[in-house]
Amino acid sequence: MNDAIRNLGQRKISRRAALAGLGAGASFLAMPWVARAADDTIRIGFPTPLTGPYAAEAKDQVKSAELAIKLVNDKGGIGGRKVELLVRDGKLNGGEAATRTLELIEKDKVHAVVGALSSAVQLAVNEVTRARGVIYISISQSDTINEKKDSSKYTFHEAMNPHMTTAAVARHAFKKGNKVAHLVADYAYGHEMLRGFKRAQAAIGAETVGELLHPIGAPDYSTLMPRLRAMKPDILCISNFGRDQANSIKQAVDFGMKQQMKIVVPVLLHNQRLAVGPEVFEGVVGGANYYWELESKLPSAKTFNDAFRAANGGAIPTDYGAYGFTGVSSLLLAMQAAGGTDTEKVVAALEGLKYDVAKGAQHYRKCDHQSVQSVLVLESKKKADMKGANDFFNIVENEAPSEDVLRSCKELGFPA
Amino acid sequence: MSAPLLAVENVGRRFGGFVALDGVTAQFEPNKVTSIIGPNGAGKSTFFNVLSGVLTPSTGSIRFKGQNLTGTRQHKFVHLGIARSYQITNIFPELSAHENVRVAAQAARSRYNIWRNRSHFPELGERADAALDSVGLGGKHNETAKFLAHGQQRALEIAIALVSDPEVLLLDEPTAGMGPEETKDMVALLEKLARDRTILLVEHKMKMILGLSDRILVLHHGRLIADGSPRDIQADPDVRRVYLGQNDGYA
Amino acid sequence: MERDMTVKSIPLAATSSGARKATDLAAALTNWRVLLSIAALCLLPWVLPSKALAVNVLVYGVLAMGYNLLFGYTGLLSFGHAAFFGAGAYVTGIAIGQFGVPWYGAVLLGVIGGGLLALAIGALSIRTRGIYFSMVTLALAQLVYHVALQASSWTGGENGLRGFTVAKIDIAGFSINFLDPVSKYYVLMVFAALALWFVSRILNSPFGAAIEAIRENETRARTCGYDVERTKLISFVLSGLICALAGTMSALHLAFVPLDVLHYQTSGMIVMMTLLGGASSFFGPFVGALAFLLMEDVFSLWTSHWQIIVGSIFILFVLFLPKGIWGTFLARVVR
Amino acid sequence: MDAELILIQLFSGVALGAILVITALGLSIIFGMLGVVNFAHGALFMIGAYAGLWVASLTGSFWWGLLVAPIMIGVFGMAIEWLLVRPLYGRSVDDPLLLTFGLSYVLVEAVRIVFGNDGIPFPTPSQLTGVANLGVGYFPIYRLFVIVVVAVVLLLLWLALEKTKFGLIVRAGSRDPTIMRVLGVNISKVWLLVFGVGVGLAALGGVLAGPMRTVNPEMGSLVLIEAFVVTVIGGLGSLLGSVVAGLLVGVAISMTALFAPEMGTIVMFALMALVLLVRPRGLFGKAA
Repeated sequence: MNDAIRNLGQRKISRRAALAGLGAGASFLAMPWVARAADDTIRIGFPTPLTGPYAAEAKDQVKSAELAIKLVNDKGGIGGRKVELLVRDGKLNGGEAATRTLELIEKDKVHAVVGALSSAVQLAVNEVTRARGVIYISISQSDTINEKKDSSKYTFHEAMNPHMTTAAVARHAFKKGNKVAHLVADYAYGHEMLRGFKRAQAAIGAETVGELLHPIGAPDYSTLMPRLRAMKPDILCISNFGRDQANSIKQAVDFGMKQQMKIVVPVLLHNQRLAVGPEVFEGVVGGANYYWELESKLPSAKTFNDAFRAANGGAIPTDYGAYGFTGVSSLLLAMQAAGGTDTEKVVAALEGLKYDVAKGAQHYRKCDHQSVQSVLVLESKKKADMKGANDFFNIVENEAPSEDVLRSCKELGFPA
Repeated sequence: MSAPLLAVENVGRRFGGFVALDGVTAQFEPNKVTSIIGPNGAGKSTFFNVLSGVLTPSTGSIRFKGQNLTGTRQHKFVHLGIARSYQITNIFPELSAHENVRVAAQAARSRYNIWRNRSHFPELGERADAALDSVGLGGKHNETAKFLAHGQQRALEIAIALVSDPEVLLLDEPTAGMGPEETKDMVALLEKLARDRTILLVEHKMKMILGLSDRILVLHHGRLIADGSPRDIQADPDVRRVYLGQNDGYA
Repeated sequence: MERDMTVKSIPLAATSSGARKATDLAAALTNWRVLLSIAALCLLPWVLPSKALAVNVLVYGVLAMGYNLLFGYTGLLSFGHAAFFGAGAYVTGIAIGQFGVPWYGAVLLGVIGGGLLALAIGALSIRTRGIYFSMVTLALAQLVYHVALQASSWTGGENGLRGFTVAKIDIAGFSINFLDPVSKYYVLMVFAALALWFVSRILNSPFGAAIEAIRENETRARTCGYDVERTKLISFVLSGLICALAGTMSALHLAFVPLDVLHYQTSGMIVMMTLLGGASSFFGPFVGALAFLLMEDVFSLWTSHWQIIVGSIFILFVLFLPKGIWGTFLARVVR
Repeated sequence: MDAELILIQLFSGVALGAILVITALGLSIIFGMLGVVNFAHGALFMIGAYAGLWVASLTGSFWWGLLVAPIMIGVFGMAIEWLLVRPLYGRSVDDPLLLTFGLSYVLVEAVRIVFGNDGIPFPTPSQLTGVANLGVGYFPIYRLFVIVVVAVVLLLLWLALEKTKFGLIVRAGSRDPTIMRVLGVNISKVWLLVFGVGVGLAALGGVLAGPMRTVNPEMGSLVLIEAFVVTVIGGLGSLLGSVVAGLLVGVAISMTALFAPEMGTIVMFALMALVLLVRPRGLFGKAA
């Protein structure tokens, strides 16, 4: 099974390899029918969207999650028990991911679930795990999962949330008196980012000159550009994700906006920068959970990068890839502290855990189980300044972890 | 002359700039066979389509038993008592012969009923059987329609039209594509039907028309150019000119 | 008059060799189709790799069966049936989560909601013919998708609808643990059985004969006195009701309604399942749902490019096996 | 809201409309002639963009990509017609639709296998970068170029249909294919060519869209829906309809952007529903 998943991890599968896979298919065909033998292996379910537009991110997540498992197994596992990662394709669809999670719990009897990339899939997985009292560590960026309504004793959020990201980016990019225009994807995640930016603006004293919502998944932003330009902002904040980010930044640049204003995004995505190229992204500022260059300052990042390079032929871990590592590592550390897989004990251990596995000190806040962590602010490099194929960004800020940048427990609906 | 069962008054139909039917006026009495003839493109099919509700006339009106049918939706015609067959075989190919006719019979009632079984209405099945028998398909009830011979399919189509027990039967070239044997059977069937029904017939086989018809209408370029008994029509100079000029040849 | 000359001679005798007579086995399969189907579905959770997959086969089987009523039996290729599936799921979820309606009430509301949506979309699209109908249903269903995306205070928008987990079901003094996969399967199985019975009921009825007639020959059906538009609309709504039931089952099963249920790719998946199993066969849709979900499960375990395999298989079916798995089985083996 | 903004907005709408027209045209031509709804239209649009990028990177020139890729993919389209669609003529009209639906899955996944899941940068050709001042506002030069290309393609298409023997055959054939057979025209060759042209137009749309949008395997999925909406509004099979409807939808979206830009996608479907209510066969559709 793990071999199969490692195959998935390779970027490209040649047709010949796929055909060879077909030949070996008989054994795989039989796989799902084989009842899992009752052994003492610790099983961690890992739903992630291997199919669809975020497959590259998902594969990075799988690689670094497997690395976390390997490092623990190399040291003898947890209390002598081997750990196994069960990767399932959630296909970027909440229904699929929920089904796969049900299978992981009901059939594979996993001890915990880590994963998800999109906000919707994370919430779908959470709906399944919390009803069944299974630990779930989400690695999808979202504010929603922090709120009382969607929280549970068993739900932890290892990824950053838009609130903390936008706060860090705004503190770096906004000055008092700046005029800010917002282009926002019209869905929960977009609105969460907008809310974060506007709060930070209020504290800094930057003024909003206008906000335009766009339909999610829109391929064309040309009809919005004249209005954005007419607002005459100093800063254009583009709060959307993935392909939308790539398309909207590209078209803003085409319309000559970058000459007039600075472009700021909540999260600067490694794979979108790759897809659109350095010319378009040049000078764009945004947040990130992880950037490999951190290794020059941080020993834990160096250790993580080196291990990742060793396991993946010299490749570097990306932003979303790192979530796979930090998310799974935090769970494994807690299991180690709890001396096994007893859910209540592991939950208690997670709540008390302090860890630094890749990006500095982290811990889970008590009320909403949000991982308090550092936030990087990056600026995309000019092509001429790039020192290597992966040298995309300058780290312009590394905001230290602090509960103060989070929404208060009271605001989220938890008793103070 | 008895009261007309069906009357068309100044009926016309145009398609864009093309006038397919131009001010036709005629009355049809009960239990008579009337044939409509004319060269290809004379407007016979359009006339039939207007009479059976497939097309709404652009001008004029249709009255059936005193009721104005102009603008009435097509599916209602059969419930009122006007049924038709088509020139190109028009049946339900995957259904059995029996089901072809039964489903037609059922249209008169229980069209939207989902709470009963089809078999709950045995009289529909009996009527279908009777209609099949009357067109000479007695032994073919369970045959799938598409596997029937051509002549049998034509007969089946008439059974489908017949099962609604219509007062007026519009038959569009019932012998189209038939060999002489099949045609003979069909003529016999039509003679039987003509006893108690009003039949309008479009045909090309002139001998058959002359033998069957009580009356003949001749259409040319969408106009009614002659209307009379077979004898009158054969003598009509206009009709002769239309046909002889084209050398279509009477059978 | 030239016509008589151009026609080739046609053999008088019927080609009775081609005629197909129902064998006893085929007749038995038809007469007992509801009970046989239920029996087959009862065994499902014990032969499939997981219970969750078995529940999905139930859900998508009912969905494809509802769709088949329109596609297979009425002959209308709708590409917008995700709308009714989604409507059933959303209404059920909203009724439970936001209004505290008990589960049985929510199921009823979900089915009614899907039916009303089918009435609206059907009334608009039935007016169009042929290929046009497919495209119009597709576009109207996409409209529903975007409306659901915008109405996020009701639907949860892109995040999906959640917060309506049904943990136990109380019937006549019994309390069933709905989180237990086996109990859940057999509770949902009751809905599937109802749907099976209902569809069989429709197919046996005079109305079932009417829609078959329309599929076979719309012009002839109209000439026979059928109000074709109205019959199609009723069929569209009945089909929508069953698809909405599948939606409510899905909502109860996953305790989550993803926005994707409304996307046109869900509609496409329904079409694929129906065609794979065999359109216009009674049990075909379940076979199709099973085949599709198994393929997806198995292929996606060993390549993330499973869609190229599923797509190719679908193309081969369209080209060479248009009757689908079950339809071909019935035609070749049983006959 | 000043007049200047409304004017530039109107212009943006027309420009967007031009893109919608080019994406819908291929779909409309194939349907008008063959009665086939090509569900793989969006996938072929996407493949066109990749092919354009590939040719451009081989030759180092965008212009070769713009010229060669549509022809290349057009020939590929002919292969699809010959191998997959042709066996389905004479069967249900639904079958080619279902087949091309399956094909769209295969094509998208094939591109993912060959080029990866990530997008690929498609730089704007250097001659066409920058913005032009239109007096009422600024507009990218490349987008102005796209409008010109669309206009030229429409003109060529019109000339080909109205002034050539082939065009005559196509127009007559779309009305009544049996007449063509009676006249001894080899209709299957005509269909092959028309399918190729339709697919080539989809690919051309993809190449043109490449420098405006990111090139990725999913870029065709929304395009397919947009093309459907435009052809349904315009009337299936009517080229004039596609042009008018494309511009109409473009302007509707840009006008919506003045007060509720988030409704940009919904307005497209709402417009379609409205047209269907008033005229079920579309603005320029032929009567059934």
